[in-house]
Parts: sequence; C-alpha cells; structure tokens
Amino acid sequence: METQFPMKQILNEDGIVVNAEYESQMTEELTKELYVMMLRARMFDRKSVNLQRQGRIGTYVPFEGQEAAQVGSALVLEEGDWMFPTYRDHGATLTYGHSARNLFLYWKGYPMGCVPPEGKNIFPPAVPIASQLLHATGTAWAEQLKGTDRGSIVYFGDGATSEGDFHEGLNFASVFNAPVVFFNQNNGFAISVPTEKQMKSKTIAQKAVAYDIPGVRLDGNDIFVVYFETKAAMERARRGEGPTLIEAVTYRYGAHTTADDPSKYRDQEESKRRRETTDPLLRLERYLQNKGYFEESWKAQVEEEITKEIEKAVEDMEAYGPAEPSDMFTHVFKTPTWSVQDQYDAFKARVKEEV
Amino acid sequence: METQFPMKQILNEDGIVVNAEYESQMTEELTKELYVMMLRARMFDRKSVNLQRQGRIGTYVPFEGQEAAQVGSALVLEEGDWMFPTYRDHGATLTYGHSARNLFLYWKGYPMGCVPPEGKNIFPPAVPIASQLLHATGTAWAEQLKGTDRGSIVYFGDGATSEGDFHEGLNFASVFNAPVVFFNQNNGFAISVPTEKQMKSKTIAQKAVAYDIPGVRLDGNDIFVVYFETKAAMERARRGEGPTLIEAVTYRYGAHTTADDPSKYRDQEESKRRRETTDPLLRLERYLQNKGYFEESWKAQVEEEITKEIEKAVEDMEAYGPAEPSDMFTHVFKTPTWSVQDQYDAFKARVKEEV
Amino acid sequence: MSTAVKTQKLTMVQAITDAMATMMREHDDILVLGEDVGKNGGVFRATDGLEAEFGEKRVIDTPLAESGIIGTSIGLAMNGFRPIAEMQFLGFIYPAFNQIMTHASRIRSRTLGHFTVPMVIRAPFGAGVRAPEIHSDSVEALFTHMPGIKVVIPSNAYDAKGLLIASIEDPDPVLFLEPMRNYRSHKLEVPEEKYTVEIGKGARLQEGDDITLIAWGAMVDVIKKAAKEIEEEEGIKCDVLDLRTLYPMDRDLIAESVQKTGRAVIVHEAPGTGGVGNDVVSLINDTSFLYLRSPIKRVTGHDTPVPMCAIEDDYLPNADRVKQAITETVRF
Amino acid sequence: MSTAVKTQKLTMVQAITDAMATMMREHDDILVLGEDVGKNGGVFRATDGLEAEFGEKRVIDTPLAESGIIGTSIGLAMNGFRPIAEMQFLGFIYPAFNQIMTHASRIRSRTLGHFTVPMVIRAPFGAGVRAPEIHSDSVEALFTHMPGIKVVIPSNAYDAKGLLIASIEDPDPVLFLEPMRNYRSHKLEVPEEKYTVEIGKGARLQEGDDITLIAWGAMVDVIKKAAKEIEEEEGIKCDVLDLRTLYPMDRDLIAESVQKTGRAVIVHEAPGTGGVGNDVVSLINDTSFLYLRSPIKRVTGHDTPVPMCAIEDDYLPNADRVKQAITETVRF
Ligand SMILES: Cc1ncc(C[n+]2csc(CCOP(=O)(O)OP(=O)(O)O)c2C)c(N)n1
Ligand SMILES: Cc1ncc(C[n+]2csc(CCOP(=O)(O)OP(=O)(O)O)c2C)c(N)n1
Ligand SMILES: [Mg+2]
Ligand SMILES: [Mg+2]
Repeated sequence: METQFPMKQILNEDGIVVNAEYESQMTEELTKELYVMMLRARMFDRKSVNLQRQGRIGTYVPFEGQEAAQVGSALVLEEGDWMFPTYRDHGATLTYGHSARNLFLYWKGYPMGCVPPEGKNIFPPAVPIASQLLHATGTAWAEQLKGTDRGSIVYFGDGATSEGDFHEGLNFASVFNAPVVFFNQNNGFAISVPTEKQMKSKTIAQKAVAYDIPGVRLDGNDIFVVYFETKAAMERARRGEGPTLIEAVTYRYGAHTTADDPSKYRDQEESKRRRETTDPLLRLERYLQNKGYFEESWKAQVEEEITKEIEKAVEDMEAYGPAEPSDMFTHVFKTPTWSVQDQYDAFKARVKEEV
Repeated sequence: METQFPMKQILNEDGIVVNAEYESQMTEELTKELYVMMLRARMFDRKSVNLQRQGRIGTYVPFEGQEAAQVGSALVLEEGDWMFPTYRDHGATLTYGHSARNLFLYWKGYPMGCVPPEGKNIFPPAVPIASQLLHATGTAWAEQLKGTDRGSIVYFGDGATSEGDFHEGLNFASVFNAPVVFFNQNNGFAISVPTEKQMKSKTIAQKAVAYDIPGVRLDGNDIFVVYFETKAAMERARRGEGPTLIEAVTYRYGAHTTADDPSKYRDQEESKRRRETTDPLLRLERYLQNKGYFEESWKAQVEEEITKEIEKAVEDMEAYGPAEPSDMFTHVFKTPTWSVQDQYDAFKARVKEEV
Repeated sequence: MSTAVKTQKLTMVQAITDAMATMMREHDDILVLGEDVGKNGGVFRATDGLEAEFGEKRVIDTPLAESGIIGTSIGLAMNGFRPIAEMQFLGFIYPAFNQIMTHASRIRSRTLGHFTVPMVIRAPFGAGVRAPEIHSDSVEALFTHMPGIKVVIPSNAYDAKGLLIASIEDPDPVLFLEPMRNYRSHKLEVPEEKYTVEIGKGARLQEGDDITLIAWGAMVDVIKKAAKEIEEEEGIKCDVLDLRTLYPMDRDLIAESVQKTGRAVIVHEAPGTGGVGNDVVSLINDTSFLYLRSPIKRVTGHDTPVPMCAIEDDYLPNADRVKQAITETVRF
Repeated sequence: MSTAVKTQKLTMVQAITDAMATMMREHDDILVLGEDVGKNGGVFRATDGLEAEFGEKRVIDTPLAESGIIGTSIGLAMNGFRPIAEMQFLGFIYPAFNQIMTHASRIRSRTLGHFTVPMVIRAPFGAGVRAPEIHSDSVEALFTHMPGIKVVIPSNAYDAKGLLIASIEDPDPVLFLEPMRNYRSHKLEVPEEKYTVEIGKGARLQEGDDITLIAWGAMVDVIKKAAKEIEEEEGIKCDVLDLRTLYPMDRDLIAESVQKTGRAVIVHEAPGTGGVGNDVVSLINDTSFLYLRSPIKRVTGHDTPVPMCAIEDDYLPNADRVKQAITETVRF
C-alpha cells in the first residue's frame, strides 16, 4: 500500500522543487504569503507556550512543527467554507481568520474562547476525538442541499482514525457525496502512542479505499504540496465530486500538551534532528533563498509586524476582564428552563451577598 | 476495486466446478455433509416461520437463501472456537452445535434461549448491530494470550459495516493480530436499505485495505468457496497470521423479519428468480447429480431424519413449560444487590398472593 | 370563515406522521433522516408517505450508524436545516450517546449562542409489545440528566401531534420519545391543521382529592386504569397527571396537586434506581414537604435489564401494583 | 510473626497504582488496558511502572477508541481474563456507552450466568482541576441507572486501594470513578499488603446529631470543611457520610443517620436534575419519612454543562453553599 499511496512532495528538505506540476503557480507572492502565515502561526504558538509558563493562560496544546500542514490547508478556504479544528489546530484557525485574542481566551478557560468572529464558520476545538468529522460532513451536506459551492475542512490526528466516528464520517460523506476535505495530520503520536500501535496499516491515506474516495498521502512539512493538494481536493468538492481523505505526514516537536512529558515515551533528540532537517519554515526559507526572494530585512520586518499583532492580542486578552460566570446559565437554552433560571437566580443572590 | 476484489467462486450456478483449486478435497463425504447441513438449516428456518405464523413463537428472523454462507463457514470451526452470531444466523449456530430447542425458545422470548449448550462458545445473537465484532476480537485475543490455536468467527451484515464498532473491531484485531474471521453476509439489504445507499464502495472486501489485512469476496451461495476460503482464513488465524475479512455475497429470499413487508421496498420477483437460479441448495444438488452422488431416496431419508430432529426440538420447546420470571432477578449480579433482592422479594410476595 | 376545527381520527403513530408532514409542507428546511425512514416509511410506519411527498433529498435513508445520524444532523442543524432524526428504537441510541451528550446538547452553551442545534430526535421506546432484547429500554433518565436537551413524551395522538410540532419549532434539541405500546392502542380526534402543545406542561387527566398519580408515556394508561378501579373498589379519588415533558418538568402542576392531596404515587417503566421518579420525589420534597401525609411511593421497573419478552409483563408496572401502592399510601 | 501492618504514605493515585500492582503480582489473568497506560503510565500516572513490571502483554496501549477498549475487554473478560480498562477521563466514556449498557452490564443476566464479565472500568472524573471542556463531567448517575454494573467512588488513598482490590475481585463489572481533585490532595498511611474495603458500604467520617451530610468523591472534602466550620460558627453538629459506593448504596447507614438527625443535606457535583442526590432523597423518603424534621436539601452542580474552567468554581458546590443549606435545613 505504501507504493499505492506514495508520499507526495513538491519541495524537498533542501528547498529544491522535486515535482514541477504546480511550478507556474508558485509565485513569489504566494510563496511569501505562505511563509508569513507559517511564521505567524509559529510565533503565536511560541507565545502561547510562554504565556502558559508564566501562568497567564492554562494548559496549552502546542503545534510547532505542524505549521505547513495547518497553514497550507487553511489558506485554501474561501469565505463561507466551514472549518472544524482540534485543540491543536490554532495555526489553521488563525490562518482562516480566527481571533488571536479568543484563542488565548480559550486556553485561559474563558467561554468567549469558543466564539469565532462573526461570519466565520469556525467551530470550537473538538474535544472528544473524531466527533467533529460528522459535523463537518453535516455542514458540507447542508451546503450541497442549498446548492452552494462551499464545503468543509476538518482536522484530526493519527489517533483519531481509530474512533468509530472517523469511519462513520467518511462513510456518510462518501454516500452523500458531501463536499468535505478530511485533513489528517499524522504527527506520529497520539499522546504517547506511536502510529504503529494505533493501526496496522502503513498509511492513513489507504483508508480512503474503504469508501471509494480519493486518498492522498503527502509530506505535511512541505507547504506547497499541502496547499496545492488540499486546493485540488477542495475544488473537487466544490465541483460536486465529493470528499477526499488527505494524510499530511508531519511531527510535533514539543509535548502533547504543556502538561505532558514526552521524554517518558520518546527520544526528544528526534525533535532536534527534525528541526534542523525537515522543518517546514526552514525548508521554505531555503526555497526563498534559492529563488533569491529572501532578505533578512524583510523577515525582520514581518516578524516585527507579527509581534505587534500578537502582543496586541495578548493585551486584549488581558484587558478582557474576568470571565463571566453568568455565561454558564444564559446559553444552555435559548429561553432558560425553570431549573436553570432558579439556579441562576440563586447564584446571583449569592454574588450579591458576597458584595 | 471490483477488479482487485473479484468474486471468488468454485461452483457456478449450474453446479459446474469453475475453479479446481480445492477439487481433491471435494469428496463425496464432505459434499454430502455440506448438503445435509444446509438442508437442516433450511428446514429449521421454514419450521420457525411456520411456528411464528401459528403463534407458537414470536417474531422470527428468517435466513432462507443464506444457508451456504452460514453452514459453510460454521463447519470450519473446531471445539473451543468462539462464535458470535446475529439474530439471523441460526443456520450457523445450529451447525456449530447450538440447541434447536433453545433457538426456538429464543424466539418465544424465553431467557433460556440465550444459553448455549455447555462447552459451546456460542454468544447469544448480537442485537445492537456490529457490537459483537469487538467481543469476537476480545475472545480471540484472549486465546492468543493463552497460547492456544483457537479463534473466533463473527457474523454481521452489510448494514453492520456502517457502524463505528465495525471499524474499531477490525482495527483492534489487526493491531493485536487477533485470530478472528470477520464473516460478512452481504445480502443486499439492511432491512429496506440497499447496499448502494449503505456505502459508496462497490465491495465490502475492499474495506480490509484500511487495516492491511486480507479481504476476500466470494459467492456466498457457493458453499464450496465459503467452506474452503473460511477454512483458509481460520487456519491463518490459528497459525498466528491474524484476522481476515470475508464478504460472502448472498440474498435473503424472505422478509427482514416476520414483521416486515419487503414489497414496500423491493420487488419480490427477484427472490423468485434467485430461488430458481442461484439457490445454494439447488446448486449443490446439481453438483451432486452431475457427480452421480445424488439419489432421491437418500434425500428423502435425510429429510425424514431432520424432520424428526426438528419436531423433537419443537416438542421440547413446548414441553419446557412457562418462562421463569425469577430469571429476571437471579442473574443480574452473582450476588443480588439489596435493590434487586427487595424487588425480587416483592415479586414473590405478589405471586404468592395471586395463588 | 367557520371557526370549527377540522379533525380526523388518528392513532398516535398517524398523528406523529401528520405532525411531520404538516410542518414539512410549510418549511423547506425540515429534513427527516434515519434508518429505513424512506421507502419503507419506518419500521413502525411513522414516516409513511413522507418520502413520496417530499422526495429523497428531504426524507433520507441513512447508513446504519446512529452516531453518524446524530453527528451529521448536528452539522445540518448548525447550517440552516431542522433535521428530525429517527432512532429506530431508543435502545439503539447508545452509539450516538457521545454526539448527543458532548455536542447536540452543548453547542449553544459552549459557543454562547453562536451556533445552535434546532433538531428533534425521535425514538420509539418502552416494553410491552413483545419486542426482542434491548428494543424495550426506557432510558429517559439518561437524557433528563443531560443539560441542554429537552425530553418530551406524549401518551396519545392529540398530544403527540401538538408536542412534536412544538419540538420542531423549538430552537434547541428535543428528544421526542414515543411509547410503542401507545402507537396504535387508541384513536383520537386530531386537528388537521397545525397546533402546538406547550413543552414543559403536564396534563391533569382526572381530578381527585385523595392522592396524586404521576406517570408518562405508556404508564399513563396504567395509572388511569388503576385510578378508575381504585375509585370503584375503594372509593379513593385520584388526581391523575400525565407529565408529557420530563425536562423541564411541570413543577407547578405537581406541587399544586400534591399540596391538595398530600400523597403521591409515581409510576415509570425504567428501573427505580436512577429513574426520573426520584426527581419527582425531590421536586415534591422541595416544594411540598409540609403537605405530605405519607411517604411518596414509586412503582417502577426493576433494577434489572428489561427481560426477554415472555416475562416482560412481570417486569412492567401494572394497575394492580399501582393500586397496592395507592392503598398503602392512603392507609399509611 | 508481627501483627503490625506495614504501611506507606501514599497519595490516592499512588494507592490506585499500588492496588493494581498488588493484584497483578498475584494473578496472571489481570490485564490493564487503555490509552497511554503503557510507557507513559497514564496521563495521571495511575499506571506508572506497571508496564515495566508486567510487560506489554499485560499492560496494553490500545488504539484510541473507547468502544473498542470496552468491547474487546468484554471479550477478554468472557474468556478467562480480568481486564482493568482505563477511560482517560470519564467525559470520554460516552463512545463506549453502548458496549457498557447493552453488553458489559447485561451479559450475565441475558445468559443466565453462562457468560460473565469480571472487569473494572477506571475513570478519573470531576471538575476543579482546570481541565478543558468535557474532561470534568461527573456522570455517575448514568451508570447507577444501568442494571448490572456497580459504581464505586473512593475519596481517599486508603479507600481507593481497598475498594479497587474489591472491584477487581468482584465477579461482575464495576465502574471505578476516581475524583481527579483528590488524586494528590492528601497522603494517607496505606497498608502495603492486600486488603479490601467492602463494596456497598459507606463510611461515617464524623458523628453528629443535628444533621446528616452526604457526599462522595471530591465533595467529601467539601462537606467535611462545611461540617467543621458550621460547628465552629453555629455549633451545629453534623453526621458526615462518605457513600463510597453509589450502587448498591449503603441504605442502612443513611437511614440510621437520618433517623437520628431528622435532617439531611446531599452534595454532588453533577447537575441536580437526574443526579444521584435524587436517589438519596427517595431512599430517605422510603426508609425514614416519619423521622424527617425538614425537607432534604440538595447542593449540586447546575443544570448546565460544566463550564470552561475559568468559571468552574462557580459551577461547583463549595463549603459556603453547603453551610447555607445546613442552616436553612436546621432552621426550617
Ligand atoms: C474520545 C476521546 N478520547 C480520549 C481523549 C483524550 N485525548 C486527547 S488528545 C489524545 C490523543 C490524540 O491523538 P491524535 O489524534 O493523533 O492527535 P494529536 O494530539 O497528535 O494532534 C487523547 C487520547 C479525547 N480527547 N477524546
Ligand atoms: C445499533 C442498532 N441500530 C439499529 C438496529 C435495528 N436493526 C435491526 S436489523 C437492522 C438491519 C441490519 O442489516 P444488515 O447488517 O445488513 O443485516 P441483515 O439484517 O441484512 O442480516 C437494523 C437497522 C439494531 N439492531 N442495532
Ligand atoms: Mg497525532
Ligand atoms: Mg443485510
């Protein structure tokens, strides 16, 4: 099956184009956009880890190393498309236009953290693994019923492929020909469990065979192949040709969450090695350099702008004020039931007493 | 995929051998055993339908048309192997040694109907679709841990492939290399829903690709191919080579259950046509005739013996006496909790009062 | 224009079909989906004729996967549709439990109203029709304990149509449970037009001063029978309540009745431990403690799985058990 | 031989690990399986060191699929093993609901004892440790309503070891719920050897005549605190009960206590509606009606999903809410 589902690549580790199929579309402008968005994602991620260390937010789920997969796929979306991320996909949601402030608020444990900007169809992070594949199928099916050319993209990890909902999601999508891209980030681990213990199959892409839909395996650290293959899949979906399963092979450098200790289950030297070789940013930087598009001053300027943006979001997060306990009561139903209302009233009375 | 998973056949509709691979093992003795066991299954099924019509048992789930798949696969098992049937697989359980009386009692709604003969590892019919695939994987895994060469066979329908537990069962079995045969009877319908609405894939066998295990598609009305392919799969399992997914393509002639009206959703002419052409018993009879093994007097004698056996089982069922309400209380836990015991005591007091 | 409402005599299952058809005619965004709901019209014929009238795009035979049905319905509901998802039997809702518990019921709350899930989950339930194992489970309590979803249970044709229409119109998820035993047990005059029965309101079926009887679903007929017989036999007059909605429960109706009678018997099919009957006991304790003249009695299914159908009658509460509880309570 | 029992000071999570190791040393048929239970030793380190000691064949990292874990454990249990299956958090047990509800809990009953499922399902649960959404659910009530399974909840290290060993030895399935908040909140002297705490028996933690306080899991510390403070502040003396097992519940202990005090406050984290508190109310109603001097109070989580962790403290019952309920009850 590995031969039937070879890992596609456009840019190799040295930043050399090994597959010229899309070269005409690999403009300086696009390349720089991809780079900037990846840099932004990485800087957001590092900032979040720091905020967690400083106790300014709670447990955080880092994604460093997976920027190409997340950014390259998210950039393919158009207004009105639906995005269903996991807890690790802030690189994707940020790229598609989520509010950095709200993402920080999410990890600060604030209810507002689940709310996307108005008009942005971004679902809050799926916490129960794989459950979101069905929602993505449902919203995409709805677009099909409405006759639009919009669709859904849904993110999930290698571990998620073991859940029943993975299977049901792909089966429903294939049966109803729903315009969904199932975007798997195979980062080699589900917390401590390596992919070899998760499944006997050597690839995730081959699981598409079970549903007679296209399955694509690609180098998830090569943002060009991620971008162009996801785009092709999304275009098929828009044309009414149904769902695609994409396996983006990647790696998380860090811990599963800031509460996890990866040295318990793997050699972190591997992360170091990968940072120097297969890193998605480094690779694109090499390409930019090879092409003569890259200048340190440009990078410095971009970094400065991103820093400003992120610092602003941190300020906004901290200016947001305390989390609002009444949020707990006011959105359980459109109109509260008596039991919720009574409990809310009792809560308000207690708060008043305290004051 | 249909070309990658062609439908294997040994005996064609006219009873001609089209694949000589196993011909040396197709002895008169084996052939007659297969025939007798299919006939027995069919006569049991018809008797059950009649008993239901006469109100002597409740709703029943007929399997006529699927005898080759059930009998051929069940005959492969050896003492100590585990069998996990659905509500439609009495042809299989009977063949593996279940008590006909208890099968009747099951459809009479008696608790005893779920109990297999001592020493027979036959689970009661799985009611929640596909849930049994995991049990079969678990019992097989246990055999592996114990170091025996026993394994499990589990039956399920085309509809069952849509459930999450189908996927989780195959994935666990593949990861732990459990000695299980996943025996699918694709009878074209899940109640009213045809296979084309159940899945986009053209075969069920191809779903094995997702787990990197062998997937075999075969003519489920050809008992030779069922027997030899299931045997091969079970032998692989016994040798420690892990699970196999078998798709036996077949058809149920009758209603989904005695409470179902198939004319609501399909043309029953098709059933008639199939009875005359692809019927598993007719086909083997043709082969026996071609071979000169068949004599009407032999068949008559066999039928007489089976009739006797079944009539005896019916008698036993009716001699069993009323169902025992206390069964409800006495096996919830090994030692009843006080709430069960109190309810049981109250029940006994009520019964006493009535007397 | 005449004010006379045109009615037709319908069984409960016919009234349910009628409710869906009535609403689907008016609203294109309503979909029906589930196993065998299309051509077959559902195993109980609850969706009979809907596919013929509304087509395969709106009345959809899904693959056999409950999590898939609920999970995709959530997506449809978040994106402009109002799905009515059928679980073939309530006993087969368990594979969808995760989707209902962690998503359908929570999405409004966790997104502060940004996304909502206006869907109805319909499911036949309960014992007494000689169904196979698992088919007869009565697990309403699993859902009343689930914040963010309402639980509605009609016991007759009129309420069924009105409550189902109210459920479809509800902006939040509603679990609509249909007692199989009542599907065809009687017919009632049901208005042809659209009407609603308010979610959260119970009904008093009979006035009486001596004791309050409380039930829902198939057990309503049981308490009606018990009330009738105990009045004839012992002159005890019962206040008979059909709760109709289990969450939110009609607190006022229960409190008012128990404050009048000072006694209560609650009847449900589900096991007593963890059953909704305990909630009713608490509600009475909370609202009417000083009015109580004797302990509240619960007559329930046993703390056992619903048994094989040959003995299910020994599992189910019946009028005799209810009458015994009434007598004990009144004589306490 | 000395009769002195050798003990070690352990946190609750260490006592849990110790219970498993103690039993696994004696019995080859005990397996541990779940997500990340192997090399990683579990996300809370509850299985730390077990893989190293007992090997990969007995301490098994499974694929990420809860239905798969429970379903295969059922098979293992029916065929000679005693699996201890870990759910990473109770909030992730929902995908396995069908396997637990229709199989683990029913197999003995439906086969009249022919097949049995001696398994333990362990799961950390409850709010208060700043976990993300869903991780903090407290849904014990879903399982007390499920005939055929026991529900055990320790609140401290000593009970945890003794109850877990009793659960492993139990011939029937046991859901063993571990309040995360108590995993490392205190240490106790725990015997090194094997011992059991009987399933179905609660514990009286403090004697008092004025009112009975009842809780389990993490809420036990809350009622202990409330009892201490209310005695200091108002001289009210509480009888403090830790139920330890929710099914079967210790009826005698509760009845005896309430018959002495005439008053009760029940505290749990789960939403009030449908919560196990209602069962306790019913139990008191059934056993001790004539002894009650005021209505029973329940102090519970709200009828809302457990909120995002920044506001979870406003969801959880605390000593102040309990004291208020005590005062209202005593002054009723
Ligand atoms: C249903 C469910 N079970 C368990 C968990 C706990 N859990 C959180 S993340 C995780 C591993 C996920 O691995 P993978 O799908 O590969 O995604 P990754 O974290 O690598 O991005 C687990 C087991 C969960 N969130 N949901
Ligand atoms: C989880 C679950 N959902 C729904 C049902 C109701 N049901 C019983 S049989 C059946 C169709 C099964 O079709 P298939 O798997 O093809 O098996 P067949 O009946 O054709 O043998 C359905 C939907 C069930 N038993 N379990
Ligand atoms: Mg991963
Ligand atoms: Mg079928």
